[in-house]
Amino acid sequence: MNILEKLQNIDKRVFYLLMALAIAVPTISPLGLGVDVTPAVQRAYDFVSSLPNGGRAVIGFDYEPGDEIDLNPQAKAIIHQLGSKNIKVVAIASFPAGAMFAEQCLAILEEYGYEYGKDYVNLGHYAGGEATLAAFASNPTAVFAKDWRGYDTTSLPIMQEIKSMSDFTMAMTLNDGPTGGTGTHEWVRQAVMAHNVPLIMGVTGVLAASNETYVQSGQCKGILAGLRAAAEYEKLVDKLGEGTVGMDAQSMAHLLIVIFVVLGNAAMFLSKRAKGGAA
Amino acid sequence: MNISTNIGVWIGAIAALGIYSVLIKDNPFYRLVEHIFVGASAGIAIVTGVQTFKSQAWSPLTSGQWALIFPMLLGVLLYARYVPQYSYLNRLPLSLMMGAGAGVAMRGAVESQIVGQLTATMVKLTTLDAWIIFLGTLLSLSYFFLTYRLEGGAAWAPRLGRYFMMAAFGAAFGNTVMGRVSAAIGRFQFIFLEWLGL
Amino acid sequence: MSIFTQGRVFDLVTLVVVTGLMGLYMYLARSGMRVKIRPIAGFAAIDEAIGRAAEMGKPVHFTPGFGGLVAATFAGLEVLGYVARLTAQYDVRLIVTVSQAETFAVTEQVMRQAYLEAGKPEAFKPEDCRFISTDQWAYASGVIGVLNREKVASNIMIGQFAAEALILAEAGNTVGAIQIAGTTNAYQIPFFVVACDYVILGEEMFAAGAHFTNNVVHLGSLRAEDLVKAACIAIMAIGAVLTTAGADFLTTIMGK
Amino acid sequence: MFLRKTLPTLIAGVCGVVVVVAYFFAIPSVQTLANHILKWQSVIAVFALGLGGVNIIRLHTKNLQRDPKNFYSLALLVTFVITIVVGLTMGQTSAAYTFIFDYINVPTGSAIFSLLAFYIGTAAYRAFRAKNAEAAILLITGCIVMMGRVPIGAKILPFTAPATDWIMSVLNVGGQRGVMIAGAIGFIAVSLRIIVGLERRAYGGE
Repeated sequence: MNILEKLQNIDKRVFYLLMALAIAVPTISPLGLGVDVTPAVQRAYDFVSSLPNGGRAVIGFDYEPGDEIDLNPQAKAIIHQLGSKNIKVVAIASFPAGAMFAEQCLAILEEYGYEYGKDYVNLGHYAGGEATLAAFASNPTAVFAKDWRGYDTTSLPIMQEIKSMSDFTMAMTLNDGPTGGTGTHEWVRQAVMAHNVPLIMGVTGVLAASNETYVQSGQCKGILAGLRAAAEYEKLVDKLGEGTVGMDAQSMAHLLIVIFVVLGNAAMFLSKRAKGGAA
Repeated sequence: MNISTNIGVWIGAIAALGIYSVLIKDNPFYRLVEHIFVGASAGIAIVTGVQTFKSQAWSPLTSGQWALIFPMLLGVLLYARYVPQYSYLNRLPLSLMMGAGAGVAMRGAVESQIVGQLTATMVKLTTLDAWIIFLGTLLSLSYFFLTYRLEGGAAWAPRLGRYFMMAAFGAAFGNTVMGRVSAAIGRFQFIFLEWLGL
Repeated sequence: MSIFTQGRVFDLVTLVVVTGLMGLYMYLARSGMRVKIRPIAGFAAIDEAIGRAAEMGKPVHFTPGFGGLVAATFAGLEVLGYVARLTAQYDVRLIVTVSQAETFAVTEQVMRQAYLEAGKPEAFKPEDCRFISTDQWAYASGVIGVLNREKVASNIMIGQFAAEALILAEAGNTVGAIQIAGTTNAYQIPFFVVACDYVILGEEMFAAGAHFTNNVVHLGSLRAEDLVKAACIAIMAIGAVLTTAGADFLTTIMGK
Repeated sequence: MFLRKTLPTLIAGVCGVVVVVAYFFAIPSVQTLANHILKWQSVIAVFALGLGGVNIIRLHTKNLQRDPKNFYSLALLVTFVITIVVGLTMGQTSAAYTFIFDYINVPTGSAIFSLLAFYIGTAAYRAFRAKNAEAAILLITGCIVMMGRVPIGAKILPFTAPATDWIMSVLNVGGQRGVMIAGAIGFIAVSLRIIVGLERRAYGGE
């Protein structure tokens, strides 16, 4: 069997091995290849950069298990940026699991010397969607008497500074849609329209298009969509993480398949031509 | 390296390795994982079924919804197949399930799939894109003529229709790769990060 | 208050016209109208696939898919009836795997009946009609196992399939089985197209009865289906022209 | 004769018609009846699950009789029985049952699902060969979309990103719709044949 025939019939297991490597290598050590920062992500980053150091941010963890693959990496990348700017962080969640994701993501702030209760807090889950968010906006400690870890919120130093939504310098929602939790539209109404707090959004890939209108209207200062946006943001804050790993592995896997397809076709045409020439 | 001490993580990781081993070839490791998985999931199906039966049939029956005795009797008749001289009785419950299934299939087909798709195609044909969608729909539908043979000048219609379908299939294929790779990334992260703690 | 459910009136009219047409043509076909069906390569290949298994002395695997009692499953069961009669005749072992319980209840019965009709009721082994699991991935893993260990010569998959479609098809390809597949799920057809030898595309699979047995009533209903398709093409063309011209009454009527 | 042929046909026909009529007409009595039929169907389906259980036990005990050292069938039966016993006696919220669910069922299922990442590649390699026009179309749209979906693709072949958007929102639509409309017409035809009793074979009739 000559090389051209072999290339048309490569053993499946060779491909499986290469595919496993294409996914495993970036998982173990991110390559950080090939992500170009798109204008939408750059805008969100520039907006957060423009905030004064030492401000206060509220982040809504409005997503459920299954969507954390897109949204956890986005949250972590932004939290790195907030940490480097000494912005205090208050997390709230409209899904029970959201509070758990918040806990995982906020742990990053310890790297920046943050202290729980003083510089950041995870207030936990609230039921009731927009109505509760509105109540939170006018009196945060009335809605969350205790935080997720069980402390009295009135005794936490960070909550002394925050009497209403207007005390935040920015708001962010990490959102997987309006079903069950608080949607992006509700955040626009409660943060932007009611209290004039600038808002950025992180959403799953499929929700990008429908939320683009808020960016057009200026009600949203920047939008991150899907795993890809997380990878771009990680590049901007120079902390390669899960987003980069994910996109690296995706890029490698897609490229590998296309290379195999091209090889198979090239070999087929070359061997046809060789046979044609011989005959 | 900081290997996990959680027994659940270990089981999950070993199961994943067993499944992946089938990529090399069928082997005892895969076979064992497969059998345990099938046993557990079929068991879960039975447990769920019993719970459904209790909440949907038994409790309402005992609280006065006597009509539910009929589906239960019909359900028992399914087992008539094991008794040769009465096996024909199991056609009664089967015919109920088939009839109801056919009714549901029929009403769903008209609503979302025929009328909805037809109206979606009736758009202003003022752009090239609109024409491509319009012609693509008509031509690929023409492929499905089963008792009329399009001849002469019309014979190219089903063939072009197949081309449009192939384009759609290629697109759906390419578009699915990302989701499938994501699933593998999830498993690999589990193996390397959660289990082995790399 | 009307007795018609709002928003479904046009759907109802469509259904009445379509089923009426089907009824009429089934009647016409029974009274002697001749209808011929065009060849469907995937169905023709079924004979070849069973013949191959007979020559090799290896079993045939059939699955009606992951679905419950939905339309695509009905089509799969119709094909199974034919496949089972043929394997019974040629003394080829047929292994059937099923995922959903209600589908299993019917499948076993179809298989039993087919062996009876082929005059070999004793050849039907209940262990060869296998309920695997209602869990999608457990079903897939079980079918991989059957394809590998039973050394099947031919793999026929016709019915309702979801994401497991490609797992089954690649596993079948790996063991070197000749593969024939069909489904109506437009998102899964691509995976059958790339991984199988023959694919029965979408609606073609509902023609099994007419193809295999030349059942005249079934042929009549196929003729009616074709007329409905022609009507759909005409309606879309007229509708698009009207909409382009600025008249949208047709779309309004269809939304009623 | 009546029990063998007429009654099953009658049951299938009445159930099918009632379910369809209830959907299109706002007649409360028919809608109630249709709801009953669908509920009955789900109750019977639970009994069908029992048939499945019998089938599993029969197949694997036979395997064990033939070869008492068939470790696999034994493992399957043991997990099957343990799961059922735990689920029914200790309840679905018990620690033991959630252990089976969270640590056996879920991760193994995810692993099977992720096999697709491997299979999708070998299937593409084998089938995406430009042997004829159809295969070439499949190959070209497939590869463009694959490249257009990832950043590296847009870097190597910049046209693929906008081309992917166009393929997904324009080129792809016609073929999908054709399959769906034709499929739906087939759905109606096969359902009608069952309702009027032409496909008795489908439920084991003669």
